[in-house]
Amino acid sequence: MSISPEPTVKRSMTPLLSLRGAAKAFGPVIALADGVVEILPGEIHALVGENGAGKSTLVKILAGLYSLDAGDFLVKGRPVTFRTVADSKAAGISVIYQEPTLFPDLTVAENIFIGRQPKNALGLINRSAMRNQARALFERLGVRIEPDRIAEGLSIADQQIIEIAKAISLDASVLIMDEPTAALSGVEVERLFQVARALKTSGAGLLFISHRFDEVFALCDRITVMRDGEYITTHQTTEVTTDQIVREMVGRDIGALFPKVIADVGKTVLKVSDLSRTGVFTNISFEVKAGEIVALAGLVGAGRTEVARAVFGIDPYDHGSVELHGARVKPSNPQAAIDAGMGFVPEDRRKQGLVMDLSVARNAALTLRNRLSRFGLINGTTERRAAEEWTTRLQVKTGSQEYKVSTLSGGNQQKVVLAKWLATEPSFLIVDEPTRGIDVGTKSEVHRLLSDLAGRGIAILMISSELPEVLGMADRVLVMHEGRITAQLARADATAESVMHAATAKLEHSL
Amino acid sequence: MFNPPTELLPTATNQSGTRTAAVPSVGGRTGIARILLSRDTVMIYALVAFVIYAALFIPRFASPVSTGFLLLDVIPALLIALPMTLVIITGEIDLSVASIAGLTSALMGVLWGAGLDIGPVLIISLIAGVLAGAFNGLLVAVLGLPSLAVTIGTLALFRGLALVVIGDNAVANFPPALTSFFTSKIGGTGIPTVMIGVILVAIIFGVVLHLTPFGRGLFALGYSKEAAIFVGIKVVRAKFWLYVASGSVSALAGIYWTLRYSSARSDNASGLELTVIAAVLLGGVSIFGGKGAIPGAIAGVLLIGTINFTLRLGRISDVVLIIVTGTLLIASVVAPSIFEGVTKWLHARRHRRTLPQASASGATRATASGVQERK
Amino acid sequence: ASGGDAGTGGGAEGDLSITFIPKQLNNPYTDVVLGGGEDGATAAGFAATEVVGPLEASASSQVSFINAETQAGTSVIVIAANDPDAVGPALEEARAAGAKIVAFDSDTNPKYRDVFISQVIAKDVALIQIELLAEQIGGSGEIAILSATANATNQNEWIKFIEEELASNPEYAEISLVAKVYGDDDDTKSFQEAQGLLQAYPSLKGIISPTTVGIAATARYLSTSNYKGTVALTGLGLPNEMRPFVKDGTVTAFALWDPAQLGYVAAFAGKALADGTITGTEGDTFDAGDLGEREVGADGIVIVGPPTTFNADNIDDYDF
Amino acid sequence: MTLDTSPPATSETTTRRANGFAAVLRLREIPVTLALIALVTLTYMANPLFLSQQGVKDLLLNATIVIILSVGQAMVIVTRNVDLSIGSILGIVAFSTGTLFVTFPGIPIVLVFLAGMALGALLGSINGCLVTVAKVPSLVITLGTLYIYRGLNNAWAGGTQYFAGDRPDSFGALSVDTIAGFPVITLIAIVVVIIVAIFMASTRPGRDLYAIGSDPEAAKLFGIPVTRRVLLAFLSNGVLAGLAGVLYASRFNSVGATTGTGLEFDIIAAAVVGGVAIFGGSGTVIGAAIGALLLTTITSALTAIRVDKFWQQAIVGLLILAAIVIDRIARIRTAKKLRLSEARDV
Ligand SMILES: Nc1ncnc2c1ncn2[C@@H]1O[C@H](COP(=O)(O)OP(=O)(O)OP(=O)(O)O)[C@@H](O)[C@H]1O
Ligand SMILES: Nc1ncnc2c1ncn2[C@@H]1O[C@H](COP(=O)(O)OP(=O)(O)OP(=O)(O)O)[C@@H](O)[C@H]1O
Ligand SMILES: [Mg+2]
Ligand SMILES: [Mg+2]
Repeated sequence: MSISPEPTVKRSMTPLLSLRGAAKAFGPVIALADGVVEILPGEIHALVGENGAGKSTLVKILAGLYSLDAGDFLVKGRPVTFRTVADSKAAGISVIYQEPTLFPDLTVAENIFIGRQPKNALGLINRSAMRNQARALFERLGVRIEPDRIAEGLSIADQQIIEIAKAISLDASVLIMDEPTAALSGVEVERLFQVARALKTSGAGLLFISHRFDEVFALCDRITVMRDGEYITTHQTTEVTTDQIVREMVGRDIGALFPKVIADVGKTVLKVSDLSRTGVFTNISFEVKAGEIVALAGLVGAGRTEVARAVFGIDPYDHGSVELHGARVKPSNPQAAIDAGMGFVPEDRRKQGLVMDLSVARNAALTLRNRLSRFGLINGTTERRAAEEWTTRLQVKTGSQEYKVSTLSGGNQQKVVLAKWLATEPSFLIVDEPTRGIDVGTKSEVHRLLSDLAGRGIAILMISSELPEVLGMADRVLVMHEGRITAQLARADATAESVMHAATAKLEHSL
Repeated sequence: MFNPPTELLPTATNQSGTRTAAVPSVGGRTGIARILLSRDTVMIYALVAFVIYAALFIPRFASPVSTGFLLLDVIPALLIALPMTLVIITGEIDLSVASIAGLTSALMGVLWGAGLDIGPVLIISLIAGVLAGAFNGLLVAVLGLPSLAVTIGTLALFRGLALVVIGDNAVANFPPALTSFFTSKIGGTGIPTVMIGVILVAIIFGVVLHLTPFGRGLFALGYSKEAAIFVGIKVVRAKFWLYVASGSVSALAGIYWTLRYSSARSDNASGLELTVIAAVLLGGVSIFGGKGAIPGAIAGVLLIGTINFTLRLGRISDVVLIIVTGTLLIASVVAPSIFEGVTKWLHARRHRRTLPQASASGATRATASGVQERK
Repeated sequence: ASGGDAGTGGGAEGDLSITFIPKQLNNPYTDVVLGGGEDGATAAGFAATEVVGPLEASASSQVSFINAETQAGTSVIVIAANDPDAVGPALEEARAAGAKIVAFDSDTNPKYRDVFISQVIAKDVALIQIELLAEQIGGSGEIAILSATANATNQNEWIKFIEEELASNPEYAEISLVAKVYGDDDDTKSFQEAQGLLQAYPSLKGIISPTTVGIAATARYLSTSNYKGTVALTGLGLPNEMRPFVKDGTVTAFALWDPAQLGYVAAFAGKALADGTITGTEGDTFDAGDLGEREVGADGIVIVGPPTTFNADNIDDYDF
Repeated sequence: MTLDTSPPATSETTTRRANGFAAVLRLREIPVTLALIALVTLTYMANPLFLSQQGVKDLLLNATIVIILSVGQAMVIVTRNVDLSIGSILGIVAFSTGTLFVTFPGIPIVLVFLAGMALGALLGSINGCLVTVAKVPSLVITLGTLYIYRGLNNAWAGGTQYFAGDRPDSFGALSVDTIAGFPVITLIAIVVVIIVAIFMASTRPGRDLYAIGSDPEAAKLFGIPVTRRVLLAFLSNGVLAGLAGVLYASRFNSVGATTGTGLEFDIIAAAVVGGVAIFGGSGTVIGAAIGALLLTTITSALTAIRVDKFWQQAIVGLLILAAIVIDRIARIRTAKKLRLSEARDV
């Protein structure tokens, strides 16, 4: 399906897609009460809103995954009702979901073309044609990924790129991207933007969802704001400021982001010496002191998470040592790390941070299960009480402690993860991408919380791909590149430029 | 009264509690209602209802003799169901249990036939079960191989070893004092004496699963292995010991089998694995892991056992039994999902009507029950 | 082997009930036996006749059926034991509750039953099979046995007699028994065991299969393979099942008793026990309806009749 | 699409090098094939009769029915499901085949085949419907139908058995006559394997099955008609089990209430040995067929070299475990190579 190549006067055109008064409820939870969005040919339209505002739900309605409870849905001026994803595809809508949807056992090429593989004369799949088309796509995106490789083990960034390749190969007139940049680094984001702009020029309409305002403003023509499942307003990007958007999103003024408070730095809490794991990271040494927030920066794939996992004992390491308060921490043993006073808020809260099917209380008390037991037995009431203390303190929004965490929005889920670690009263806390996919309101809450924790003397190692966050929150910045620490910068020396330099290792010898 | 954790089901509470109207569970119910309506509690109701029905309408059922025969028949399945529940809750499965029982039985026969004292015979046989379980544990937990495939392999292997050990012989001359102990009853109650041991094992497994940090970990593990690792649950170790427990209890079942029937043969207990798994699943344990309870699993075993026994009393062919077992099993998993579908649909319809006034996303509109909401 | 005191149990007059527990339900041979048993039970005057049993012939599977009969107060239990000992404790309980126990087809340990109704004299069965085979292979060469389950009481007894006869009878000096395999009375398994035998023992001249499932499966394999006509086969089979193989020359002759008579006599023996006419001691005699009078022999064994040899000439005269 | 900007120049940071190790992952059937060749060669050296004309024919005949069943099972396993009820389906179809011949003497054999496959399709799609519509795990559902179908078969057949003599000779001849050394029913199986293999490897619905098994959630998001495809897999498996049932009736002496009991784990084992991942997404039907051939051959081989029959089952168990372990080792090694090559690459 191809779009008329000559974009005419936009305003007079029928929207490619228009949704009004969209509503969707999941049992008692109303995810979307009054969703409105309109995408014109040749525009990039941003959709912003807090966590749980209903953005992903709206996307899934456009994708045909959810059916509308109420509302009008027009595609190119004609009312439609999508029953399946196939209906939406047939209407020219292509979606990149918030969670990557690759098939790990299939090859990269097949992942792109599944369900519409090129056929040969016999009606059978033509593998070489498929491979070539995949190569061509990657070429257009400026990346080199082997089409015959299976998708298992691809980095999140590569996965995201394949999602993008998949979406643009559909020749769709509408491309919807739900937080496509959350896992991408600067260079990759820039490349994605080039593709997006090219598509726009060719007359397609794009819907772009992101919590990063710099991206929204850099890329999009119009911005639609949502709050609490309802449409608030739509702006021309040129006629609005970030502050205004943020106010509309949260419905109130929020304090400054990165409310960094410089705390008194105490004794060394964590000391990592010469840690190596073949093929993953090499000679990692650093310290984190009480009251200090040390950021671990770098491009995606630099090996930051891997280092953190090894420190915490999830993965083994080949040599080196990890000491907490001067005592060696047993390798490959998370329980020992927890007992020694470590906590770890992982980057993937759905898979690693939470047991999605368990209740809020059970999740929050999971780290405490040994401590709460008396004579080896656990009492459910004590468990709930302990859980409640921290979920209340962090103001987790939930109807009941007994609700499954899967019913909470992303930001609230992250708070539950934080609650369960804070409950252990750690002296050292690793936070890996603590605000990934979290809206501004919650984000500043999380930042304040981290600052507050550091103020109480907790040593914090923060991994983040967001430069402003790194610069705003860290007392010290460690930069990694290809499994090595390439720079160690004091707060005063850490600038966007110095960090990016070290991250891309343009400075060959920065240590 | 204390407020028990959700998975824990003090039977007394369930039976005395009044049954409230069925309520859809999107957010989740709280407190007593949750326990009274959970999947495994329903199983207990079903069991009680069926026993009452049988006692009233099946001639000869209501007697201590029934209790005795029935329990003697279900003990092997009952025993094995206990570790099986834990194994399935962690998202794994053990198909080799019956083969381990068979291997134990064969070993007992050979050792006893070779003239060993009964004490050492029992100990060595039990150790064999422990080792067999450890072997499964090594493959599944330590090497991380898929348990369904592995235990299909060990199902063949252990049964094969039983054949290797005892061949086509059958050993029957176990000490009469011992064999008659295994069929003896406690006074006039009709309850087999060995039930004391079985109940003890059941209590151990129940407490471990529902009241200890280890048990908490098993549920988390069943839902999400990675999340479990992050909170310090020793996944490998936990699974390994579960398989050891499974092997040991299967060995106990094998010993029981041998002495109850006073016959040690290589084919003892064959096919029992499917019966146990069917009963455990019927008892509300989710095959995907993360969900289930010991009381439910026990109710599942007893329900199938009781139906079986009543059918035999009525001289109704086993054909009916297998059809009933299959149907129950399917109904027990299909019914909730149909029920859920219907309630979801009702909800959706209601919301469509009330939507214009709706706001506040993520907020829950009805606190506990859709039934109240209807007013 | 004492049948207990002549205490006649309960309910000797009037409402006598009898229950047959075969090794396994839904087996054609068993059906013929049970058919005879039901006829016999009616003729002998039982008020109620039942057939219950497991769908799979495993050692312990019969126990719960015996238990249920005990509880039902059945007067006579007729059982073909899958395992001579596994059913013991359950049978003792049944006896304690007043039931009479008749074993048929496959014996239990003698202490657990009152009488055993045997097809034929075990030795006769063994001898006729080896005799038939010796004749077919010309008195010399390698032979093998394909039996039912490895624990089957009756088969094992026959095999024992066959082995003794081969060792002691100079006529069979040139015949050597090279293998015993077990098809577990399972068609597929027996079929594959037959295949395996011929491959593992290329110079095999003949096979004895003392079980109806085994002989039929072996015959089917032979008739469809190159070995047809070169490897002899005999044993115990059902005429209806073996008819095509006798007609096509795969099998020259095989033997069996009339299975229906087995059930028939068992029913009458049960009646006599329940009435207190006999106690199961040696020398007791009882009336067996159309089959006349039978006598209890040593160890409480009652013999039904001599085996019949079936061949192309007479096979069409039988229908079972 | 009319995308007219030229792509940005390739940058060092995102260059991903091609790697050839991926191919190894897709050749999971290599170890089984080697094992099979080794087994046959060794046994042949010990007992030449093993590969005599009759010996080969026996081997093929033994494997035929298991091959068809494992191919069907592989289709289901690939979708991250399992069907435990195939033994019961085979039993019912085999018995109904006997019934057809007795009730309608002179019925065309083709019609019997079609009827058997149709019955299998019906039973298979009942499994499929329960699994997909009610959205419940297939292990539970098919454990249930394993019992139900077996019960129905028992209720229907009772003590009745149909013997070779009840069926026309030409039907029995299918498993006796050979064409170029291959028994006719084996040829049927080979054709089936080829058709299913092409379907699975080279058609869109076939590839969809892999996608579904690889990540069911993603398949749904992507718009693959998951319900229809899974249903198709169960239905095809039913058809194949039905075909196997008809062939069973042709090959074996008697069919009755217990025909096909206890087959399920052997069949799953054959597929697993053949490299079909038990949690779906990968493996081929050719692999499953070779796995079936290997498992049936090993029994014959052990008999042919006169290994004590009591050891046979234990050896089969070990073989299954070996297959799983080898598969895992191959996977780990490939993953390690991937990791190292990427680490150098990033
Ligand atoms: N399947 C579901 N069942 C129940 N509630 C749901 C479901 N999906 C979404 N919700 C709820 O609906 C609301 C809107 O969720 P949605 O995912 O659309 O938010 P979002 O704007 O995409 O947030 P984020 O920025 O965190 O991705 C949330 O409160 C969420 O908890
Ligand atoms: N052994 C491996 N095999 C395949 N992929 C790997 C391997 N190790 C790491 N990766 C991939 O590389 C990516 C980056 O690794 P890592 O998580 O250490 O980087 P990071 O610097 O923490 O980046 P981020 O956390 O921003 O994703 C991971 O997401 C993972 O998908
Ligand atoms: Mg979202
Ligand atoms: Mg990371």
